Amino acid sequence: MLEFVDSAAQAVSRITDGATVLIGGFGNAGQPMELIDALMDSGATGLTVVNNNAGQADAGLALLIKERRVAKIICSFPRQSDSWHFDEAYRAGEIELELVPQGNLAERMRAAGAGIGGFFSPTGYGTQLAEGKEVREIDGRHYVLESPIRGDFALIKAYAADPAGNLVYRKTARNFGPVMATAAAHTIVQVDEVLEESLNPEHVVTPGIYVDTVVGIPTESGVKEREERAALAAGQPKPCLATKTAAELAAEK
Amino acid sequence: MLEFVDSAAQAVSRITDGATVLIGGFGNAGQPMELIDALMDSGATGLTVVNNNAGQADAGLALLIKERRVAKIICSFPRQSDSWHFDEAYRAGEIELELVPQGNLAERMRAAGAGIGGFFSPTGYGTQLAEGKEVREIDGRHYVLESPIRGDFALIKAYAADPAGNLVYRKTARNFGPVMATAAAHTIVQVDEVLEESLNPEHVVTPGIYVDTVVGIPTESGVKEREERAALAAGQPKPCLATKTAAELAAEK
Amino acid sequence: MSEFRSTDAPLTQDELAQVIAEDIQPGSFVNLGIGQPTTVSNYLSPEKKVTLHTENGMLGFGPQATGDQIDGDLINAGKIPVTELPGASYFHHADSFAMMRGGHLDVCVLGAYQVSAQGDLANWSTGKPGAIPAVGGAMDLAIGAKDTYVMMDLFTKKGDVKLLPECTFPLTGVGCVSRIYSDRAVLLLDSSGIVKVRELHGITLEELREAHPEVTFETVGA
Amino acid sequence: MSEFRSTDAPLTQDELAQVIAEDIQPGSFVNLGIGQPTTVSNYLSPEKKVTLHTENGMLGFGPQATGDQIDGDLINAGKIPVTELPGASYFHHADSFAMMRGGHLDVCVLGAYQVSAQGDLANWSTGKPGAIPAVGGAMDLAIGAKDTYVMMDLFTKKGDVKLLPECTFPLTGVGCVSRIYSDRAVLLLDSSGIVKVRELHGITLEELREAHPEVTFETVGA
Repeated sequence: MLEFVDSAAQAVSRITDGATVLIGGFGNAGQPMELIDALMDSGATGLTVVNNNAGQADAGLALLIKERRVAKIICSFPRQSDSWHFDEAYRAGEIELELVPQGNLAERMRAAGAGIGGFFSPTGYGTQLAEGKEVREIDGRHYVLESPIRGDFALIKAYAADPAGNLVYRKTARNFGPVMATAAAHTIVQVDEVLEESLNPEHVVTPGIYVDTVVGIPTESGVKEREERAALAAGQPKPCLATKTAAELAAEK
Repeated sequence: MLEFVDSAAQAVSRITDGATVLIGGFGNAGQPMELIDALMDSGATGLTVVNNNAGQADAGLALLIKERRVAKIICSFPRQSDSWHFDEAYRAGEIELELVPQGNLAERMRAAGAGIGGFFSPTGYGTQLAEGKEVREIDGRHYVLESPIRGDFALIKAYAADPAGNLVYRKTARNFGPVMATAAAHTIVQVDEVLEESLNPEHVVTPGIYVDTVVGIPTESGVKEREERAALAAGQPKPCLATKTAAELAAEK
Repeated sequence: MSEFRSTDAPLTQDELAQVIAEDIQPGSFVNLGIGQPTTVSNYLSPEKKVTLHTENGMLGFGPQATGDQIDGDLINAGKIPVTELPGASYFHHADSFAMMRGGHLDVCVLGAYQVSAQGDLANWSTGKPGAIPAVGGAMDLAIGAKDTYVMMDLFTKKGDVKLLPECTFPLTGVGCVSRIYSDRAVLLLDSSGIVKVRELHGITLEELREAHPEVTFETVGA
Repeated sequence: MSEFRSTDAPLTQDELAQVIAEDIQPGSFVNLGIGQPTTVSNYLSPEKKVTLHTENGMLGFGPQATGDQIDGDLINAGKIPVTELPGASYFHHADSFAMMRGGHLDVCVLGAYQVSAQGDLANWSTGKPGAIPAVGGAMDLAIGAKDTYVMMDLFTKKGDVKLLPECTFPLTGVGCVSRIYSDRAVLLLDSSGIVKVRELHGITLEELREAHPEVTFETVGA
């Protein structure tokens, strides 16, 4: 049943050793940093983590990996210029890696949330990442059978939650959040705004049925959102709106 | 490339004999009645139609069936109290019926739009509707392999389109529209409002990439929407908002 | 699970709806099938915060719309105009059935022609030759929720049993029904095929067994 | 398809971006890969109404954000802050990759380590032992769009060919590349394995053939 809690620590307190945890975000956008930090503090270990990356620099998921709390990671792009903690754990054979093309990663979680037992994807056919998987030609195209990825928990960041747990996101910070919310047995969400009023039902991105635990944590997203609203209220364009295309800018140079 | 046209007749003019046409709507909500009427007038025949039902009374899809313009229908619920034209055509062996559970119908179109070659669905396992289909046990649950349903055209009703062809819908009239838009080679949309301003990018339900032809046709939806906006502007609740639950109403009686 | 209980008279339809409503846990997400199951909502107290799902793409609908509330764009799966409750959300058909198929609904209440002792459900077709088939969302509903409850009369109007060792009508779903709520008995089913009797109303255990000689019954707690 | 043409000097990176931009049809939906392909957007005139897709969930993004435009919640697939253009839309990762996989994008422009004459692409791994693998959206992008264009130098810095009868690096996708846009040649590929030469820049057909003895070339229109 939906609960609103006061701290990130409370929000992640149910996560136990050995759990599979889906963690949202693409780059910093949509990363539930405060929930990841709380998971770090919670001491849970032997985790399987699903995330697009494998942590960056000395923060969040990278620290969980540094402390060898992640037994396995399922991701599409572990190697980055600042993924040194993952690199070290991987080279030492102290973390298992399942490398999944980004679209298959998203679709496999979507399948888990949607009760699909498996699906034929064209992505990866004929590549190393399809080795050992069932393949099939359907109507002249080649496909690989992919299986659902389920989470015991999802840790995601949305922008706002209403009293029914309905969520909206902000710009490209939406990314994996809505899919992970459907694929986890228990979805934990950090939001910038906990609303007292209901969201417009037409605008809800993640219905409350997929949400279990909500914690309000102010972040830079809220600062940007308030700037945007202030601009719009003053009759000005959104700060993030381009006034020119790349071609127009290039032509000016 | 996206086009805005002035009449339903122009909107459906590309549809040729033998085409597969996905038609939106559940009950009257979201039925593109004016587009269906125009398809009737266009004379196109030998059609395969995908719709939740098989027409009702003496209007829209029912008339297409009455005139034997539909060679095959793929739907979940053809038999209704007023589906007499379908009933007659079916009993005369003059229309082919592929009966598909409603969720599989939606998911098969979603698969077509999403480039999925097939998927294992638990729905229908062990029933007549799965006869002859591949079945598989995955993690202790039984599934049936289902294939994509693609359309040459989709005829759908949305509420509004912006200049980029982005669509929003209205309440439960959303139903099959967003899925059909992704599953058809050419998507034709009737909307109550053709907007001059862009929609809020966070609220777009069907991105313009899925939309080919838009025609503005005022319907009762627009009347209801304006009533709702007027009420909200006057500080009143939406007309459709319940003030009491069923239990509270029952208790009063 | 409560103790076995029995009363002398069969439950009325309203009493049956009330029994089901009482068994639905606070905070649940529930789909009530077309027809009799809809009446369960009359007994779901607002304090329970039960959210109703309709498969045509909505969570959080309210009672049937009347007067100015009626809006052709706001209907339930039975195509009846309904209202919106605070906290509602709209989504498309694929998302709506993904929600069901993915096991996110807690309870689905459906009518039935027949149910087998192992929980097979037959509720979409009587298999009559020449009948025009129509399934709608029945098969998706049957297998989607965490719990599928059947709400029905224990016997047909002709007095035939509807609980059978095997369904004779075409199946809607295999092993999907976990409870039968009927006018004369509340029965719990599982894959063992042994039917647990939780409540009897106007029928004795002996009479129940006599009417269903091929089905094995045990009272709850026995 | 235009006539064969040749010039004396290799194309600069900007000239190459311009050639690709000119080939993109008005109203197209396009995904430009990270790095060099991004520069194609500098030559897509607004009149063409080309919409850019980024796989992290957006259609209609504008140029890189600067100053007050920068918003950490608005980034492209290269994790660079970008801007929003009128008509933009946001969607989640599964919807975004469904859009690609379902063939809704007209063109995807990608870099490559190697391309085979049949259009196989290798751009995610050099297969070096001990290297940490990372694929991101490369495999989804390769097979998703109606047309996949590769933008690359025709030869490596060491002078090795990158167009081969078969790729020696691990594949990203099979038979997915329809055109190679390189500094020295614009080449059209199909499943026949015969490479059609549309443009040569600072290289003759004889020199091209000599450098790729195992590949069969024909000029466009020949």
